Amino acid sequence: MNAIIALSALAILTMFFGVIQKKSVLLPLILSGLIIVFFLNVIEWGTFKHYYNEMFIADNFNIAFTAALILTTFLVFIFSALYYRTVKRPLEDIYALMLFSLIGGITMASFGNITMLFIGIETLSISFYILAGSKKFDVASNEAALKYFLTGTFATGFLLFGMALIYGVSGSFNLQAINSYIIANKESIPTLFYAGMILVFVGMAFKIAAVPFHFWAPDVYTGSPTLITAFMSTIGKVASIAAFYRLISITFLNVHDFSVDILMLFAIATIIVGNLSAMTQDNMKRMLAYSGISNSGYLLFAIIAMGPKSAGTLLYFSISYAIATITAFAVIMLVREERGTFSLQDYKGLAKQNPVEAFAMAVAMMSLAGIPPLAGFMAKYNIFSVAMNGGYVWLVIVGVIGSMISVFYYFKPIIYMYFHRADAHKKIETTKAYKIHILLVSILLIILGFLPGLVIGLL
Amino acid sequence: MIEYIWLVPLLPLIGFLLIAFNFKRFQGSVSGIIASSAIFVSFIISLIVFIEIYSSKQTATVQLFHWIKFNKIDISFSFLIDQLSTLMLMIITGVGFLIHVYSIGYMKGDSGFNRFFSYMNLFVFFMLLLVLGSNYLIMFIGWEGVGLCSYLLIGFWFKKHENNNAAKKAFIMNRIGDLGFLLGIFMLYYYFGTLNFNGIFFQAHMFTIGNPTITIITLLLFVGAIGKSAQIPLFTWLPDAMAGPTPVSALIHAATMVTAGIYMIARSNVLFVLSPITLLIIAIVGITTALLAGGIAIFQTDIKKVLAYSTVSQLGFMFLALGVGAFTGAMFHLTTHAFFKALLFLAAGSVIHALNGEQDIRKMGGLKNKIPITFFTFLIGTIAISGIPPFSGFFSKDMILIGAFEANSIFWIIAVIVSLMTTFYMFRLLYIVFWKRSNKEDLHAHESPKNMTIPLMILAVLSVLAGAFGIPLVFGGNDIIGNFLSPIFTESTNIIKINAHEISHNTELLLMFIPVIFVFVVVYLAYYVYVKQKKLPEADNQKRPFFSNIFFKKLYFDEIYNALFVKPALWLSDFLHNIIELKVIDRMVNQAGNLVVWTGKTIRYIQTGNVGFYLFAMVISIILILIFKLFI
Amino acid sequence: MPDAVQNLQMIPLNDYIFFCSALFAIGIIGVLIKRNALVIFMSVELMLNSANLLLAAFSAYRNDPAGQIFVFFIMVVAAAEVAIGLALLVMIYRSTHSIDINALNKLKW
Amino acid sequence: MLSKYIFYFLSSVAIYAALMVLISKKPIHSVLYLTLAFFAIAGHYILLNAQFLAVVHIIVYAGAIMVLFLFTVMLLNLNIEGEFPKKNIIKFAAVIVGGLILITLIGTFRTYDLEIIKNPTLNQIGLVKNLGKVLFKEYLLPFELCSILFLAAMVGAVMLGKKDIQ
Repeated sequence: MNAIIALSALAILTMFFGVIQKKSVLLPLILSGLIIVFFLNVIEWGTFKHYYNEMFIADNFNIAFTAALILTTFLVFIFSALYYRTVKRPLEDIYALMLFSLIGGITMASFGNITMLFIGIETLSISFYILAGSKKFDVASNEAALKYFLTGTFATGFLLFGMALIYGVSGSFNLQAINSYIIANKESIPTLFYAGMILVFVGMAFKIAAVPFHFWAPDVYTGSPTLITAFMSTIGKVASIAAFYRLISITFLNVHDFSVDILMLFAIATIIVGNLSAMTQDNMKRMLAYSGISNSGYLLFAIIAMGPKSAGTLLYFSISYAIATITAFAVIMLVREERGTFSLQDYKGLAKQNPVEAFAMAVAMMSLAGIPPLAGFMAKYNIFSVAMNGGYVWLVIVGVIGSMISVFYYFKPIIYMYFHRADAHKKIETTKAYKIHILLVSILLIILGFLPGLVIGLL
Repeated sequence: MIEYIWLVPLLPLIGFLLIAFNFKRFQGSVSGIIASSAIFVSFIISLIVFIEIYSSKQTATVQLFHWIKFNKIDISFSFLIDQLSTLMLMIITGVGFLIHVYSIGYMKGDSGFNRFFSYMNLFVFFMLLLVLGSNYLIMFIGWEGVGLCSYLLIGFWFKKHENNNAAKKAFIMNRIGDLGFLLGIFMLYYYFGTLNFNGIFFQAHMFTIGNPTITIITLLLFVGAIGKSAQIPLFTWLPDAMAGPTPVSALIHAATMVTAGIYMIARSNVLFVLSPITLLIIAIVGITTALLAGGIAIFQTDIKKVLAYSTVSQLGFMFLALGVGAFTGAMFHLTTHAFFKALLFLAAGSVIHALNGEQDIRKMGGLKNKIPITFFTFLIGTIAISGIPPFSGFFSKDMILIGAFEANSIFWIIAVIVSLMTTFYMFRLLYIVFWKRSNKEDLHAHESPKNMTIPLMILAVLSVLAGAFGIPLVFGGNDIIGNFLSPIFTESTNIIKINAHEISHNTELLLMFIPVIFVFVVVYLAYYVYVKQKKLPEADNQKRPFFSNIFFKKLYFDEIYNALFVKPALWLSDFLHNIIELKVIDRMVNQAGNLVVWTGKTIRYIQTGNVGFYLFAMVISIILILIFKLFI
Repeated sequence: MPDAVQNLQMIPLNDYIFFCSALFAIGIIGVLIKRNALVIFMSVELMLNSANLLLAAFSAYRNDPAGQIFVFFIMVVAAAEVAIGLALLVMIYRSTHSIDINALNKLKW
Repeated sequence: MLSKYIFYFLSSVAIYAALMVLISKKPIHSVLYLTLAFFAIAGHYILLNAQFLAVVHIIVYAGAIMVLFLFTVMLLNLNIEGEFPKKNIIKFAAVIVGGLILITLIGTFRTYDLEIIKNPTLNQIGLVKNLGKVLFKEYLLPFELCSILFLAAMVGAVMLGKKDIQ
């Protein structure tokens, strides 16, 4: 709770920073602010409080996911220095919006009441709509923003209608109260309630970009400014999956038999469509967008299985996915800036000219592909074993096939970087700080691969 | 010393990192020396550990750190040191070291010198991880790692397109096997709740013989072994893998990596003996592979291809041994094979080196006196692989033949035939390459440098002497290797032996000498055909007799795979480049049926870019879900 | 309005649900049928309003204020969404001079 | 009885207006019909004795949102642009799909036993006083978070609206 208050203060401070017009001060301010917020958040570990009539539940799940979200945002902010290095103005508006959406994300990880879920989703989404369109002179960015907005509000409509139906039947917005309603009337729950559940699931599936509600994601991720894409595809996904998990684990656990079919449909379709579509992409950004979609499918495994280790595995998978994605996007930003496009062709011979960047990219790709002993492998392995323990063998088989397909496209950039001759490309000049940052992040990814027990054991 | 075992894999890893990070800085043979000395130190440590284990007959598990731990699952990063793994350690580090030294000479002047040694060290690291791991997960990591290194090394000269294709082929075929292995591991975890060797083998006693679960698990594991050890139907990648530098062929595709499958099954012997069906399948696959690959080898004209098919054939032999329960025989043959096949490959490399890269045996001949050391060592290797006593190959093959006879005499007959085939193609190769032919002008050849010939000589000595470890009781030997490995295999052998008939010493002697007589006949036959008659293999485009053509074309395996698997798979991967390589896709479209094309296209173009369509798709999905969940 | 309160009993809740569903469906049809982004926004507003009315009806019949509070929040969010949506629309219009959603076709496949 | 008639009257008006939003060719007509629909819905709120909501609804929707829409239409001069017609088949499909949604929803409601909740007698909850108590006691946190949401929207609208220096 303290974290969210401090973060709001930080965001408002950032927002008013445009007055001072000092670019060099703003980013360090935000970064140190985020560190403080991180600690304020972690301090509450193990206290299990809830605030304001169970609106906000500060359990370990919330704190862990909040920490993951703050960490991810921190990484994105580190690389924002590179992305916006040519911009003169302090960019207080974009930064403030990113912080506002982080607040939305944290709310989604901690809600105890459907009202809070709705407000959280909307805070996150509205900030994202704007951020997607923040490159105003770029037609692609504009298109991405409007597409996101149109599909997003439409999905909100369904979500709200579903919430209304759930409220109508159960008579409350409180997650626990709905749960006790379900327990009390297990045999006589009207169909109306199930319809509401389906509509809410649809809304959540839209937010995590699960097939068949993924259509917005490739276009929006491709069109948005690269830094924002990195931000949206990590924060948005992690926060939404946390919210989804919370919703199901607290409220709908007793009707899980009903939800499982739908969730399995989402997961299987997501893995198949996401991976197959990514295979044929030449545009790195778009490829990663599909990669993000397919990863949603794996994340859903934890929710489907709902075993004792689901939450921890979900956390570990989210962190490893987020770090790998941000690393990849950090390199993509650089290459795009120097070589003009997102095409794979631009990565030819990168290993020769920019070994550090190529190394980071290779680590990120291999982690996403699930090559041992990187974090991505441990994450996939654990999430498969959670599903296996739940008895969902077919799901695991689909997952394994999907991740084998994924090796093809994740290795494409590696092959281009390491085994192709650079045609006319010159070495990309970067700052030392950037090199250190990206190396640190990729090493973090490697270290994380050896600590899955630690992270999973948290929850 | 056992507690320092972690140094053994760590040193090659350090070597790899050292070279990889000083890629541009190292000049000359610095990286080669670093890599070789890393392996050498590993070898010394392994040797000490080996002696400790040998004398104390103890096994140990060295735990490094907890790796994955949550309530039920506890997978630690630990090494299992027992007879089996130390034997493998000796082979990997020993042969690996010699090959590293050899490579310093062989790769001299190559632009990728540093890259080569970094890959080699990485490979040794993963291989050591594979044999040392105390659970299936670490084994799988090593398994994947050696696959990756093999891929990198086959495609080492990646500027040549065919090399890339060979690398891709190896990668894909291995992935197919890996899928089986991985599913096997999942099932093991599911049924046993652990992945530790000790834990699983302990629990395995609770299963009865012929339990379907165990059968499925072992079959899945065997699929993994098929991929890695190049057995039917996944063997075609190995001959193509000869596109890499020759030391790589020696190290990976003869001595170490391909034996991973054998090792894995030998390691899991407790599981495999519980499933007679699997064992029978293994034996049949092994013997069939041995027979077919032997047949193909007779008609090959590329020196390395002959050796490659020979490797496939010998691996088939080892699988036969595993299938009939002669685990010791398999491991013994693995050891001797590692020596003489590495020797043969390195000698072949020396020939190729001497002739500046020529690999076609029809263009060779009369090298006997020009490169005497190479010739002599090659001769020893040939004799050893042919199974002529008292060279090592004789003893190891004999052990397998006896085992086969005990199980089923048909296996024995086919195995003898395969063994004779081996003799024939090896001597054919020897005669064609080294004996002089009058109708040809002299070739210019030069002996290789010392750092290449010395490893050859050491390996030659080993090829001669290694048999001493397995002199059977009939000869008054004491079966050192059998005793050494007995703690691992005794239980399983007992289960197998229940329904095998014991054979008397006289029969055993008879079984040994019948093949030997035939071997000498075949040696003479080869001499008659290729030296007296100076027969040469036909040129590629010449018409051959039907039978020999089939074998020359490798039984059309490649063509069949092309039609069945490779084409669709290639289509899939080329589809990735559809914009870049329009030509390819055009060709594929015609071949791979319209239905598949339609599916692929739909998946991608479903993202039409039209918001209206997206919204429609969403609503229709919602309606479908509502209807299916609530009304049906 | 005490009369209204008492007369509420005469209107079955079912009628409210039907009416809201109809309104919701009309909103969906509007979103699907139109190419003009502005009219699509309006249709989305219709959908949100049907959800609002449904909540209010449930709230009244249950005698529980939470539903009406939720409606209040939805209105707040809807206002913010419309403001953003229209700002985006104006931005797009500046660069492409069209608010036809079929013109958004640069990003695909 | 009267309220029943009022209910059906308001419902018909709302549905008619909603349909006209779709049918109208000119955006400005759509906006005006939408306003009509909103007023009808406000009537429903009053009928439900949710006076506070009715007032807020009028203020927010008719007063703010509709003005924004009108403003945009005027600003961009969209009215002259006219309509971009979709193909008839798509229109047809859209109507079918919408109809299906309606049928599916009604199908699910049909089985709902409404007798469980029928206690709208003592209905004072819709008054400002009661709602205010609930809002500022139980729902204080979402209320405060709404301000964050508004700040985000405000910053965004300013950012999107202003001319960039770049």
